[in-house]
Amino acid sequence: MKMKFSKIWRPALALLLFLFLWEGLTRFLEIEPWVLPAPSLIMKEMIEVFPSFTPHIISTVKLVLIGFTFGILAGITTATILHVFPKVRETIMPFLVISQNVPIIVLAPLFMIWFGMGDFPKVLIIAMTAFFPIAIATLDGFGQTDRELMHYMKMMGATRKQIFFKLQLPHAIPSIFSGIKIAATYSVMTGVVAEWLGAQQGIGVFMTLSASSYRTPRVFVAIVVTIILSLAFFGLFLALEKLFTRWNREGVEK
Amino acid sequence: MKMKFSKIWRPALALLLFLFLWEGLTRFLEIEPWVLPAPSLIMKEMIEVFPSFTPHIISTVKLVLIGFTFGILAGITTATILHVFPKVRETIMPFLVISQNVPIIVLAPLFMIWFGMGDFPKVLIIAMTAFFPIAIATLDGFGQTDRELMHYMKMMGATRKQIFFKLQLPHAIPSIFSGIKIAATYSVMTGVVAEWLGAQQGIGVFMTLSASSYRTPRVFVAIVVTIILSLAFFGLFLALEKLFTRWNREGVEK
Amino acid sequence: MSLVIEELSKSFGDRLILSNLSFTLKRGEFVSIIGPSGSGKSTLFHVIGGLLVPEEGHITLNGTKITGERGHMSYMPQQPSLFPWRTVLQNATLGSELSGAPNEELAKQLLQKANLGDMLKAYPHQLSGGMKQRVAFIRALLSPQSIMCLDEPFSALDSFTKKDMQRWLLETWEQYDKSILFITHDIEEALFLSDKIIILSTNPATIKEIVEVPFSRPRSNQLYLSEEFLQWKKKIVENLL
Amino acid sequence: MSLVIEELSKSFGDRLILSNLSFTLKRGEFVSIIGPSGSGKSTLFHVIGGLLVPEEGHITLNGTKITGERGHMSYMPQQPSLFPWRTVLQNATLGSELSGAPNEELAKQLLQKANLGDMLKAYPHQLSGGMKQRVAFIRALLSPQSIMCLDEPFSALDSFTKKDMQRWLLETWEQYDKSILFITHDIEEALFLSDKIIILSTNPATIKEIVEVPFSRPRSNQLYLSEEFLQWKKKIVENLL
Amino acid sequence: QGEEKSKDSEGQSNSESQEDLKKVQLFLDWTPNTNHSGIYVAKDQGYFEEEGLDVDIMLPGEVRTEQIVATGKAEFGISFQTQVTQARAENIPVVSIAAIIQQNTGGYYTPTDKGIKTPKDFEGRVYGAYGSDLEKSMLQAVMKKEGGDAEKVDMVQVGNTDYFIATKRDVDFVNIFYAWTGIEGEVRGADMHFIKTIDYAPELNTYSPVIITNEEMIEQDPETVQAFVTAVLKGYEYAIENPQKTADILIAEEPDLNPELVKRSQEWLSPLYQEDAPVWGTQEEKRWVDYAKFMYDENIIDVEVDASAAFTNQFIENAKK
Ligand SMILES: Nc1ncnc2c1ncn2[C@@H]1O[C@H](COP(=O)(O)OP(=O)(O)OP(=O)(O)O)[C@@H](O)[C@H]1O
Ligand SMILES: Nc1ncnc2c1ncn2[C@@H]1O[C@H](COP(=O)(O)OP(=O)(O)OP(=O)(O)O)[C@@H](O)[C@H]1O
Ligand SMILES: [Mg+2]
Ligand SMILES: [Mg+2]
Repeated sequence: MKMKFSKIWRPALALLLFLFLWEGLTRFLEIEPWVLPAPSLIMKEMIEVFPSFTPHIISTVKLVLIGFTFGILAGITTATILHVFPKVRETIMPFLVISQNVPIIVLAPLFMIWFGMGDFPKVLIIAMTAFFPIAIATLDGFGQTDRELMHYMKMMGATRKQIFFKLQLPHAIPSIFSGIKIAATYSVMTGVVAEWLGAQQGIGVFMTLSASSYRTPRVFVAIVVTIILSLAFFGLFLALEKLFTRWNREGVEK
Repeated sequence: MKMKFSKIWRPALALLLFLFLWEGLTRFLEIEPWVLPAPSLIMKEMIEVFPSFTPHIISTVKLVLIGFTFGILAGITTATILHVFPKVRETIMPFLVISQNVPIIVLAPLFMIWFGMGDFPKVLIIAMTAFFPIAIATLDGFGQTDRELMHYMKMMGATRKQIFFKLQLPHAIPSIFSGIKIAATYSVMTGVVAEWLGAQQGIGVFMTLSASSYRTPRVFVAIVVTIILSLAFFGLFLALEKLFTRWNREGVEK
Repeated sequence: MSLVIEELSKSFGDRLILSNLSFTLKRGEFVSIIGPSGSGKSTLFHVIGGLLVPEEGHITLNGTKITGERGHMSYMPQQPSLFPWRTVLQNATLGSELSGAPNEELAKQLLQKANLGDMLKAYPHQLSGGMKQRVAFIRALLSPQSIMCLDEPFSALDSFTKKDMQRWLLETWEQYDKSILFITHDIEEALFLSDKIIILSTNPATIKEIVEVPFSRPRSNQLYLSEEFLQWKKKIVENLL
Repeated sequence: MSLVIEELSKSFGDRLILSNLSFTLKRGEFVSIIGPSGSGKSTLFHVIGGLLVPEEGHITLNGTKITGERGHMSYMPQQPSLFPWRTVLQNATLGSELSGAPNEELAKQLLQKANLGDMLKAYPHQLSGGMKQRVAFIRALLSPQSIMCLDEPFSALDSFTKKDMQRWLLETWEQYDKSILFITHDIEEALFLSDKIIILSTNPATIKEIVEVPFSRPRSNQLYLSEEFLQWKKKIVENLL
Repeated sequence: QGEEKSKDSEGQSNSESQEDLKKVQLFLDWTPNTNHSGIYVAKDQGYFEEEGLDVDIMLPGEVRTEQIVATGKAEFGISFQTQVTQARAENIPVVSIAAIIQQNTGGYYTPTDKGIKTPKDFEGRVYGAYGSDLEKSMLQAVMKKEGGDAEKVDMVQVGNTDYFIATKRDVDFVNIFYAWTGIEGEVRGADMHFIKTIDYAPELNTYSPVIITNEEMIEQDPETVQAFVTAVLKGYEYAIENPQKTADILIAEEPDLNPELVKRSQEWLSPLYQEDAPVWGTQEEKRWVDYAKFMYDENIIDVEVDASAAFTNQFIENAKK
C-alpha cells in the first residue's frame, strides 16, 4: 500500500498544480467560460449534471467494453493467423493498413446503410480501431522470438501449436500489452466519436448536444469523463501487464 | 528483384480480386453510385479530377511528412526522457494518456485560437497522434533490454549515456518500428481529418467539398488516394525496419 | 533402435562445414563426439535433429529415413536455453510436456538430486550458470525419446557436480535403455563415459577417427588413474592434433 | 594496484550467498577462484564489479573504497553476452569503446590469432559456442582496465584452443602488467595459471582455503606431467570435498 | 420494406411503443434545436400516436441525412432546399414534403469590431467555411449587389466548430442561421453584426429547413407519409400558437440543451414558421425552379434538376382536408 501511495502522489500533485494554474489563468485573464471554462466551473457543472449524465456514461462504457474486447480478440487472432500463415500475411497486410485508413466519418454512412442503426456499427468501429495496434504489435512480438529457444523447440519436434503456445505467445506478451495500451488509450475516445454517427445516448451524444447549445462547461465535463475513463482503462491494462510479466521482476533486481 | 515480385503478386492478386468483386457486385445489385461507386467509376473520376486534385495531395503530403517527422522525434525523445527519469515517467504518464483523449474536434477551436489558421495546428495534431504509439512502444522496448547484456554494461562501468546508446536504443529498434508502423498507418488519415479544422487546401478539404455536394465517387477518389499514401508510408517504414534490423537475418536461417 | 548417418554434408553459404560424415549409433550405445571449437559439432546435432537440412546424405532411424524430420531425439543445447517465464520446475518438464506426458513428481525428484530442490519455483535469471545447465540437462533426461543428443552438457560444472551428473547419466542410460550422442571437450570424460569416440577434424569437419573404447562397464573412478586410461587419452590427444 | 576484499557478505532475499569473504589481489597477481557450482563465484564478481552492493564489507582499490562503484575492472561474464546487432569485430571492441579508446587494428589481430579471422563481419548468431566465448574473451582483453575478472572464460573450448588461449592470456598479463581474478572449474587450469587459488565452500560461500601455488614462471606444458603438480591437484581436490 | 425497418430500430424504441403503432425513423439535420420544435411537440402531444406512428428521432452526427433517407434506412429526415437540389442532381431520390420555415434565416456573422458592415467589406477578409461548393457562389451572389468580388475573399474551412471561437482570431466572418447561433449571440451579449443573406440576394431565399422522404416511400406507402405530415403539421401549428409551451416541451425532451437559448430562440422563430403561406409547410414551385437554375448557372450542379419533382405539396394539402 505504501508503495502504491508513493507512485500516486507525484502525478496527483502534478495534476493539482495543472488544475491550479488553469484556474488561475482563466481567472486572471478573465477568459470567458464559453472559451475555456475554469476547472471549478467544470466541477460545479459536473456535480449538477451527474444524475442525468450517468446513463450516457454507462451506455458509452458498455459500448467501449464490448468493442474493445472484440478488438483485442480480433487483434490477437489476426496476428496469430498472419504469423502462422506467412502467405496470408503478405496477402492481407495491405488490406489491414487500408482498413485503418478509411476515415470513420466517411465509413459511417456506409456502415449505417449496411448494418442499420443499432449498437453494432459502433461496436464495430471501436473494435476496428483497437484491433490494428494490437495486431501490429503482437505480430512484431511473435517475430522477435528468441532464436535459441526456438531452436530448442524445433529440435524437440514441437508442433507449430506447441511452439506457438509455449514459446511465441508468452514471449510476445510484453509486445501484446504494448499494443493493448496504445489501443486502450484511444478506445474511449473512439467510442465517443462513434456515437456521433447516430446514437440516442452516450457521452458523444451529450457532448454534441452541449456543444450545439454552446454549453462549453458541459462539453468539458464530457471531456473530463472521457479522460477519466481512458485513464482507468489504461491503468487496468497496465496492472494486467504487471501481473502477466511478474516473472520478469521476481527475485532481487540488479 | 525476383524475390520482390514473389512478394508482390499475392496482395496484388488479392486486390484485383477484391476490385473485381466490388465492380461485379455494384453492377449486379445495381447499387447506385452515390451509395457505393464501382471501382471503374472511381477510376474514371480519378483521371478526370486528377489535375485539379494534385495540389491538394501535395499539400496534405507535405503536412503529413512534417507532422510525422516531428511525431517520431517527439515520441522517441519523450520515451527516452521518461525512460531515463522514472520519476518524470510516473508524473507525466497520465498526462500523455490525457493528451490522447481530448477529441481533435474539441481541441480544434482552441488550437485555432492559440495557433491561428496556418499549418502549425495541423502539423501539431498529426505529430500528437503519431507521437503516442511511438512513445509507448519505444518505452516498452527500452524496458525489455536483455538482462545479461545490461549486466555486462554495468559491470564495465558504462555511463548511462553509453548504456542507452549502445544497448537500450539498438535493442528497442524493433519496438520503435512497431510503434512507428502503427502511427504511420494513421498519420495520413489524421492529416486529412486535421484539414477539416481549418484549411484552404488538402485531401480533407477536397473530401468535404465532394461529400457536401453528394459526389460520392469523388469522396472515394479521396479515400483511395489517402489509402495509397498510407500504404506508401507504411511500406517506407517497413523497408527502413528491414534495413535497420538486417543483422537479424544475416547468414543462413534455421 | 539404431541411428545411421550416411555421407552427410552441410554448408553455410559457401563455407562447407560438415563434409561426408558417416557413422552409426547402435541401440544402447554411448557415443562421444570431440573436435575443435567451431568445427561443426553443434551443427551436426542440428542436422541430425532436423533443424537443418543437409545438402547431401541421409539419416536413418531403424531403417526409416528421417532426414530433416524433427522430434526423434531428446536434446540438450549448448546454451541452456531455459524459458525465462517458466520456473525451474516448469522448465524441467518442458521436454516431456511436448510429448504429452509431463511427470512433475519425477522432475521434482531429479531436481532435488541435482541440488536444485530449493529452487523449484525460481526463475532462470535467479540461477547460476551451472544451475541452468543442470536444469537443461534434467529437461533432456525427462524427455521420453530414446535417443539423447547432449551438447557439452557439463561444461559449466565443477568437477564434483560433474561427476555426480555423469554417474547419474549413466544410471539413466542403463535403466531406460537409451542411446546417447554426447559432445564434449573433455577427453577424459569422453573416455570414461563412452563406447565409441568420434574425432572430428575442422574446416570442414570430417571424421578423423572413430575410437572404440575398450573399458568394461560398470566403470569406477579408479579408471582415471589406470595406466591404460592415460594411454588412450594420449592417443586421442595425438589424434586431435 | 591492489584490490582488497574485506569481510564481504551478500544475500539474495533470505539466502546468504557470500559470507564474510576477505582476500587480496596484489598488483600483477593471478588469482583463481574455484568452488562448487552455485556457490557464489559469479555473485562475488558482481559484487566486486559494483553490480551488486554487499550488505557488509568493503572493497578497496589502491587504498580507495570502491564498494558499489563500477568500471574499475575489465570483465568477461560467464555467458558470452555478445550484442546480437554488432559484428564480431564490433563486439570485440565494445569494452575499449566504453573507455573511449577502441583499437580496431589490435582487435583484428587478436581475432585473427583466435582463429576468428574469417568471421570479423559475422554476427553472434552465426558463431559456435566456443567462438562466442573467444570473442567475449578478446573483448575483455581489449578493455583497458588493469584488473581483469574472468568468469570461466574457457569452459566451452576444446583442450587445444584452450591451451592457446591460456598461453595468450599469460602473455597479455605479463606484457601489460594486469592483475587477474579467474573463475574456473578446472583445477589443473587454476594450478597452471595462477599464483594463488581461493577455494570457496558453498551455502553460503566462505573461503575454505587460499592455496599459494609454488611453481615458478614461465611454466611449460611439462608441468602438467610433474609429480608435484599432481600432488597439488590432489590436495585441492581434497580441499574441495 | 417498412417491416424490415422496424426490426432494425428495435431496442432503441421509446418506452411508449405499442404493438399497433408503425415505427418510423426521423433523421435530424443537426442537433435538436427550435427548427425541430413541431416534431417534438407532435411526439409529446401524442399527434404521432393518433396517426398510428411511433417516431424515433435520430441525431445524424456526420452522416448525410439525405443519403440515409434515400436508401430507406430512415423514412424521414430534415434537410434543406439547397441540399435536396444538390442531392437530386446526383440522382439521390429525396423529396421535400414540407417546408419548416418559409424564409432563409441564414446570413453572415461577424464580430462588430472587425468593421464589416456590408458584403462589400468581405473583400480581403477570411471566411470560415463549413465546407461546401456552394459557399463561394453564395458569397458572390451576396457581394454582387455592391459590386464586390468573392475571389478576393480568403476561404478557410473551419467545419463544425464553435463560430464564436472561430471568429476570435483568424476568421473574420462565418455563415450561420440566426434562429440558433444568432440568438446564442444575443444570450451571451456578444457584440456581433449580422448580414442577412436574402437582404442582398433574394434569389437565395430557400426553404431551410425542409422535411424529406424518398420517392419510393411516396409511391409505395403514401399513407405513412400522410400520417407523418399530418401529425407534424399539427405540431408546428401548436408551436406557432404556443411558443412558451413549445420551448418547455423541447427542453423536457432534450434536457441537455440550454433552456434560455431554447426559450428565446423559440420566441424569435415561432412567427416565421408559417409567415404568409396559406398553410404551414407549403412550398412554391417558382422558388425551387429559380434556385435550381441558380445552382446550374453557377456550375454547382452539372445537370438541370426537375424542380417540380424535388418537392410536393400534396401531403400538406391532404392534411388540411
Ligand atoms: N538474481 C538472483 N536472485 C536470486 N538468487 C540469485 C540471483 N543470482 C544468483 N542467485 C543465487 O546465488 C547463488 C550463487 O550464484 P552464482 O551465480 O554466484 O554461482 P556460481 O558460483 O557462479 O555458480 P556456477 O559455477 O554454476 O556459475 C545461487 O544459488 C543462485 O541461485
Ligand atoms: N547460422 C549460421 N550461419 C552461418 N554460419 C554458422 C551458423 N551456425 C554455425 N555456423 C558456423 O559453422 C561452424 C560450426 O559451428 P558449430 O556451432 O557447429 O561448432 P561447434 O563444433 O559446435 O563448436 P563449439 O565447440 O565451439 O561449440 C562455425 O564456423 C560457425 O561459424
Ligand atoms: Mg557447439
Ligand atoms: Mg557462475
